[in-house]
Amino acid sequence: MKLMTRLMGAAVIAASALSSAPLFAEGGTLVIVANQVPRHLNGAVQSGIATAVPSTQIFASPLRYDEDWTPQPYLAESWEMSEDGLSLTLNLVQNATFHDGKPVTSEDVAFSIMTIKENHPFQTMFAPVESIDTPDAHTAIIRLSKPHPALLLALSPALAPIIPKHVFGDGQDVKAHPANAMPVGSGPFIVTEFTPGEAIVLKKNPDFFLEGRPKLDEIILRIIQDPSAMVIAMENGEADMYPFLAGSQDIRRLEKVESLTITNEGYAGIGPINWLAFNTASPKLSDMRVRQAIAYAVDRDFITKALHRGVSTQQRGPIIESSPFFDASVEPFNVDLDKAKTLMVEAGFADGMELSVDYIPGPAEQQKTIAEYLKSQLDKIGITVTVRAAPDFPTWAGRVAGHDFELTMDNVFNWGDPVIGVHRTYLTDNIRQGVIWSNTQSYSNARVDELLAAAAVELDIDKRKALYAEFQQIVVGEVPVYFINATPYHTAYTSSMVNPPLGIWGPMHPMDMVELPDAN
Amino acid sequence: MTDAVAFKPESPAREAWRMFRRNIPAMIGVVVLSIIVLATLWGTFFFAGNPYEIVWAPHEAPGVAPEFLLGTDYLGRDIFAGLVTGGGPTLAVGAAAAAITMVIGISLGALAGFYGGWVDNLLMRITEFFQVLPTLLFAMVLVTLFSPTLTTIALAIGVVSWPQTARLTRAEVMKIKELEYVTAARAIGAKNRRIIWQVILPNAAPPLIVSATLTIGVAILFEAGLSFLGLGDPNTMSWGLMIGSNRAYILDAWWPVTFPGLAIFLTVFSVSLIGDGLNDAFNPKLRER
Amino acid sequence: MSASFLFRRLVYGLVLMLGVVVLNFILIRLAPGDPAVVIAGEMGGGDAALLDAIRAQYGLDKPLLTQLGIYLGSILQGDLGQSFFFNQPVATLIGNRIGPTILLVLSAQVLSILLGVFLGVIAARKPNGVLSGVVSVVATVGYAVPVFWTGIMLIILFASVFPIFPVEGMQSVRLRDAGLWVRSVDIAHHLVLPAFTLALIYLAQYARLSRASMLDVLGSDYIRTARAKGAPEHSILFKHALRNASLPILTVAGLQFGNLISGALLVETVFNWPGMGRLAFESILRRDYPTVLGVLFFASAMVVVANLLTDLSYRLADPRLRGKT
Amino acid sequence: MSALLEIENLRVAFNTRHGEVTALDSVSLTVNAGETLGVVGESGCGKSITALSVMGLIPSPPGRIAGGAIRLAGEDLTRVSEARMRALRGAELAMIFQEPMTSLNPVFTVGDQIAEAIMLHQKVGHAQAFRDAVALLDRVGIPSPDRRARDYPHQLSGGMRQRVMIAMAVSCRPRVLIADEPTTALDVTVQAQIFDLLNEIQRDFGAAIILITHDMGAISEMADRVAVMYAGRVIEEADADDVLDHPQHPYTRGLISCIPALGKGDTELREIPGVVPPLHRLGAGCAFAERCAHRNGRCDSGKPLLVNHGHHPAACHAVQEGRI
Repeated sequence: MKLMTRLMGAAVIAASALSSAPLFAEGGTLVIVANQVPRHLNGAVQSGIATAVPSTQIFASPLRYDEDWTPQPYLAESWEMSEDGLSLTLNLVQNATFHDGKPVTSEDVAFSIMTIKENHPFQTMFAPVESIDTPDAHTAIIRLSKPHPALLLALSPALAPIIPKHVFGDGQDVKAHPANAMPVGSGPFIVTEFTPGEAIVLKKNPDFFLEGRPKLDEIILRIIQDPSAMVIAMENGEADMYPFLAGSQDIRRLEKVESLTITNEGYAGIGPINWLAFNTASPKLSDMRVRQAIAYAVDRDFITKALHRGVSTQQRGPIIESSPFFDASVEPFNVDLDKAKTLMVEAGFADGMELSVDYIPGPAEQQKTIAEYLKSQLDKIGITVTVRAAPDFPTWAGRVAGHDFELTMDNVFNWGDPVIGVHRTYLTDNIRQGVIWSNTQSYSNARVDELLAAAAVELDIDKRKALYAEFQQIVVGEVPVYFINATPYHTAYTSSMVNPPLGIWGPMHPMDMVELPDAN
Repeated sequence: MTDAVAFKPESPAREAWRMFRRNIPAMIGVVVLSIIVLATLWGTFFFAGNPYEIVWAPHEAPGVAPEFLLGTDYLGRDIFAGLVTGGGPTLAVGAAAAAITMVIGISLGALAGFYGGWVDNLLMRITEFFQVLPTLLFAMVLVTLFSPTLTTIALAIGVVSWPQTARLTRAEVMKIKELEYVTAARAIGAKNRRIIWQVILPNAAPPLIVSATLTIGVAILFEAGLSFLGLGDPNTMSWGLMIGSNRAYILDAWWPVTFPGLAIFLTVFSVSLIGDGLNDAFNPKLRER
Repeated sequence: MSASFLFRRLVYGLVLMLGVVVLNFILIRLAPGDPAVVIAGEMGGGDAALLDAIRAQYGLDKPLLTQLGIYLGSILQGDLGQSFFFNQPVATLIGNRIGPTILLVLSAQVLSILLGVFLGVIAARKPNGVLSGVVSVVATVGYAVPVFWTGIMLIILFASVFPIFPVEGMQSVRLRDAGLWVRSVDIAHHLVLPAFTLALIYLAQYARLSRASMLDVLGSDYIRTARAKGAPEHSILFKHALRNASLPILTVAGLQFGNLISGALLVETVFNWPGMGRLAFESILRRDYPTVLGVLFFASAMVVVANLLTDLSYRLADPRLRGKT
Repeated sequence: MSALLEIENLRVAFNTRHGEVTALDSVSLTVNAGETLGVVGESGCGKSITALSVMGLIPSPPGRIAGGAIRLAGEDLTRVSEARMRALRGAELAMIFQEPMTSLNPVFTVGDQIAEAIMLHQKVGHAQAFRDAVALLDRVGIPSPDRRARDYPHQLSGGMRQRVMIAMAVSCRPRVLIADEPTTALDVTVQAQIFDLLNEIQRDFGAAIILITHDMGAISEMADRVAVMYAGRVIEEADADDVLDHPQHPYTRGLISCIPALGKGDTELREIPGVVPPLHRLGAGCAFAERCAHRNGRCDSGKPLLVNHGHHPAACHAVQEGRI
């Protein structure tokens, strides 16, 4: 027992010694906690927020965006779109170098964009790009086969990292290139350590081409998979920033911490929508009225206010409500159980039916919780719901991509321009068995196909809006998907932080202006 | 008790039962387990509430409303309803997994111990193989392979836990087969199968019964661990599942995790008290210590 | 305990480990869920051409037996393959994680044996005393508590009520550039709760076992001899008796090692400990077969080595076994 | 001068599930330096309990010394502290046990076990103690003692182990050496060698030996005086020759009649019908009465005292009444 006492004593002493231990970096170390595991750090061949956050620190891109969807110079100090909308000239900065000292040239830009076109899962981003001319080392001209209004947004840091040709152009498959783990870029930070599934350490790039930046000495990205542990790390001051925070309990809890600021700004670009998808090929669900009945039965208000404790906002259509393209006049499907029952009777299911619902395994609140709620709620209109669990993401993805489902919860991102993240869900020619986040609903409407094709090449913003408005009316009304809410991504950060990353791409944006004054 | 009674021969089972009855911890175990089983039976067959139903606001603390004695979970579902209806599957998986463990373990152990030679060699190699296999990881592979249902979970647990039973059975059988009554059975020309099942195994029963009891406890813990990792059957309420799905909220609400954990603990605790009691009862010599 | 004995045991162990890998290789490939879909999903979607490219890249388009053959061939050359998910050598991934797991498992093992045996020995001194009863109860309790639940309860307790021990991770990020000493203390500080949680179950078992074993030994003739020599009580307990009583404890310690690794998986998950168990768990969910198989290989290697060490220490502890094979 | 070891009216009681039973009742024995006292009787008679009482090794609980005194050179061992007792054990009082197979610790070398005994009582280092141990092994007649000292008990034969036990017991030149059935587990030729060794040791060290045995043959060979015990009491005591030549108590007679030819010592007392009664069933009368051919009413009503009514003291009504 004496030994135990002594051990405890020693531990307490050690604990107090640690809490008063001096901190090291002078310009400050920014500790970010994240719960998604990046496969590697090359955003040119890998989409997703897990890779984008470190990738945008390591790589620079032609353009960058702040809060208001207006492009800003980055590697391109200026740019010019031709009148016909078929070529974009990028004038690159003179002094940009990669972390290995080699200059960033138009060759690298051309190589990167062609690599992305070939390898990135978002095929629509650069699909119209035919070629890239490099008249001199600091000029790149992107030639298009048809007008492409999404192009400027596609040149964002999160989507178009400029990767060094002298590293990745060695003939190996870039998707599996060994350099993807610790890549060389031209961004504000250099990756010095990558422990898969654990941590990424980024050190200040002293030769960054933007004068006086970055302000921070170091960014450490810690991967913690347990949300409670992430919250504790924020509460203890062991971390300075927690982006992509979506759990309502965690948001409410961190709001109570004096030294932290919680905001939902910074996620307009991603446009994450949480929805219930219908397999319209299923005989039970092919009748639009059944889908509408379900839409009338589900109480979006209850989900956002009670289940999500008011942290999430309602989402009525396929385009995120914070986007300029959103049409607010779509049918909201306010809860109406009588109407729902009537629709069921009209569709020939007066005796009710049995359905299964899948959900993405992982944090429950946006997915499993709603699936469980559906089991409870749809019972009221005679639908017996079985919640079909998948033990893991692959099982779920396999079922949904294989069209082996009836209802499923899903979470899909807009990725800035509808061409990149919205079209894929509704185009008839994107019904592709085996591909997740394609048109897995098997939804087909000729008018929708037409509208989307036109919107993809329409350079006039108002005309484009009108095309998308009609699209939204149709899709919401026919309910291949019942839109529930915008995933309530929040960022929690130390209040003393200067210039927290709250632009349209949030933390998937270079943090070269972020400062931690009292820091550390 | 007088000596006259003491000298009267008593059947071993009777003697064991007498010892067991006087073992206070074991009787506590019996009482607690009976209460749990009764509550579970009541919950499974007579309880009117639906554990999936959202009955109230999420995360209401225990005792705030008298009708929701143990509070509500993250969806606003009644924890008490979850406990009484989740007990059935938990106990069923535990018992089924223990049964599978015992069937595989006893069969292989008895064969190895009785026949010896190459049979023994082969079976013991297989046993060693399964002992080297990291149990929980392997069970996880099996459960993800066959998708998580109560049946697959019970099977997976059974498949990874039998080696110890096999070793125990083998040791007992090897001991007993040298005894005179086995030789006698052989002498009258009994068949091997008959000797194993009707002569040897009944005599090896006491340690096997103890081992079976303890296996139930281990299996319940195992199921809880799998459910906690998210590999439980989500359409079947179980205690492990309750802990696993409420784990993300422990900082805000302790009760949705604490009560199912206590239920698991009390069940395994009482089962192992009973196991210990049986062990003592079957080995009166140990009791003297 | 000749070299040939060791060699034979090691070869046999290797055969067992390969068996584990083959069995799991086959099982895991039968599982639904295509790793190519996962990788494509992780990449953000992608079309059928991308899926085919991924399958070709990882050799998933070949027949199962061919894949197995290729895999076994490379294992025998010491190559555990590339992780589908991270696209890095599995050996590197495991190399990052095996240290923390060994640290956790060994600390828990040492803690549970030391504390458990100590309690067991004390309890054995007075088999009918209060302490003995307490040890028995604690032993049963420790055995019956689900390990992850203990962990969660400790997190609730130490996250808010007594914030003296960190409840997640292995080290403080802000101390990662500090000196060796500070970092060691930091790691030890983080180790307290996970190691204790994991040790608790086994502590109980060792206490129980050593109590029984000590009672057995304390009644033996040679203990009486030692007393007749005038040996003091502590020498009787810890020298004469424990050395003999440790034989069954060693056996169990060896057998428990495999279970300890399973327990470590749960504890690593609860405390966000950056170990191999969590890597395995996450890799199963990601269908990252090479990593899962690599971890299974290493985990069974740890069991094989632990069994071998048990055997050797058994021989060391019991002179009667020396010279036998 | 009083005797070296003097046991006076010793009463030892045990708690059992039948209540407290008296294992030793009014036992008085003395032994002088250089003398060998034989204590005989069947198993369960209290011989070993007597020995353990002297060593202070009565397992407690359940046992306790309920009365009387054990004086070693005047110091009452029933009243000394445990620390003092420990200092005496091994140094002044030593004991050789019945089972050489199990009485040595299997996990230490025999040299170490002897050396430990030396180090416990003498201020010497391990190296010196080990050298002493080797010398002792040589002294007790173990060939190549250097090598044997590094052996473990399981590598030695039974006889050698008993020699090791003797070496260990005499390592600190004890004044009193208790040998509890030292030869029972050994075969006949070895028995004789062990007895010879004990005699030699006694000559060399001048120790008082208490030899506990059920074997009258051993008594005739070794003992100067004999105490016969039955059911926790001394029932006859005298010089060895007296007892052997003129046994008084019927029990002693029975024992002696069991000696066949000298040396075939494994003979049990099959000529005495019945068994020693369990201690909790002792009545008011003579404990031997049930098995005695000379039993009468008095034997059932009162315990006979150990008094001299003929040749030497014996506790028997029949002897005292002159019926035999």
